[in-house]
Amino acid sequence: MKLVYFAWVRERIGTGEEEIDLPQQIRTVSDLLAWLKSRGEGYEAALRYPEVIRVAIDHEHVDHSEPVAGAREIALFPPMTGG
Amino acid sequence: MKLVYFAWVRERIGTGEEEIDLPQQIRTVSDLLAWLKSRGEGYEAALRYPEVIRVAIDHEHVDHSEPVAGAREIALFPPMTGG
Amino acid sequence: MPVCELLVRVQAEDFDLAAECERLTRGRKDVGAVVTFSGLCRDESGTLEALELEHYPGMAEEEITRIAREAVERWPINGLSVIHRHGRIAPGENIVLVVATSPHRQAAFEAASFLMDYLKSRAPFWKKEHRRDGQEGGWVEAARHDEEALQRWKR
Amino acid sequence: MPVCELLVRVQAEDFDLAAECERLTRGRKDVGAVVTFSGLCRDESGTLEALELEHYPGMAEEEITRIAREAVERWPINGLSVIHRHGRIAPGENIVLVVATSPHRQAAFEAASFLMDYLKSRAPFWKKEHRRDGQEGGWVEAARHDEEALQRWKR
Repeated sequence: MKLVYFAWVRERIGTGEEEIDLPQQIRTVSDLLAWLKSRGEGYEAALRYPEVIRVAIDHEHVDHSEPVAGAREIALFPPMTGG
Repeated sequence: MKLVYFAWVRERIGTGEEEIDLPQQIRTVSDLLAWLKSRGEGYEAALRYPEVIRVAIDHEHVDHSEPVAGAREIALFPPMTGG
Repeated sequence: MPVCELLVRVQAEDFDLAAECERLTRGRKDVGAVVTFSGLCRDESGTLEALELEHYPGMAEEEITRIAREAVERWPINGLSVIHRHGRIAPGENIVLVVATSPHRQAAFEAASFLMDYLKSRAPFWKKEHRRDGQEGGWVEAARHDEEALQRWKR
Repeated sequence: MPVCELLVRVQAEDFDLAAECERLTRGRKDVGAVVTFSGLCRDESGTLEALELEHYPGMAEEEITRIAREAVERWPINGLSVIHRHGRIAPGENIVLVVATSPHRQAAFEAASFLMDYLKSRAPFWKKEHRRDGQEGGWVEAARHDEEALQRWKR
């Protein structure tokens, strides 16, 4: 599965995108955030407060309760500041 | 005193402006409208429904209860359709 | 609040939207939002040759200035320009322009919207229709909803 | 309702306000109101070298298109154009443009205002500050009032 990161999430994790094989027990966005956080210092710094992280699956905003099964691309980013 | 007229008020009265000496008993805009209406066919046609006539004294919108004493220029016109 | 640029013009000539925006933003770093409103002459039925806009010279400028000053008092705006045309205006042509600039978008939107609502019902302009078939066109009647639109700005 | 012209662009280059208005009005007689919003990079403190706008390619265009389509459903508009820049943008430069055209002024104002409120909080863009003194600038934080601004559009 492709993960993409933006803004300070990208900076703290240290990469803009990566391919990851998710463990089977990860069902929702919340599960994914908790699991990623344990993958190292950068992830820990980026995802310390998972509740502020916004998530899009295949280019659409989703809640943290959204299942991740079938997703091609999951994006993690801070609250947006467009306009 | 100078009276000025616009739009269909002007068309019906048949002139855009005139100088008029007001009779002393005319105190308010309402008095003025009632008196003018009696001055001939054009005035009667223009002021048949005095309640729809808008009035400005010296370039400021006023109510029909406004006194006319001291006015330099009184304007009568239909509801505005600017913008 | 810093001084607000205020421009009011009543003219027969057309206006230049880009030039008026440029006037209020050039060389400044405190403008975050520019809202413009352009009002155009419509003719969906295809019967209109032109609108003739009559105005009350002197009062038109003064009344628009009064409305603009009220907007400047009510919203934190950097600049406000209002240009209202008079005379003969064909379908598709410009009638009126409002440009409001502010650090913040909401103030710019509200000031421009307020200006337009008041211009519609308070600025001394009247529109007469000239028809393409040569028949006598009438004076455009004031719309009740334009008068009602003012209610939301009452304080 | 007639077909609504819809244009969404995400680009590094600047845009031309007058050209975008012209695109939505040229040759038409059914547009009575053109509302534009231009968002500019501000720097009231004099400390900002530039903003760096990061975006999510693909999703940015799709999300703006979703918001624009919702506006087209909710208001009787003739046309809607949204252009959002990315990359490095200096104080005084343009960031975003919305143009909404309609027969009626209120629809054009509301559609443009709705678009901006949603762009602020839903379009995947992020702003980083580059400071003039060379110190590390931070990511601009989302404002609570921008999130709250969405409440008034909830149905």
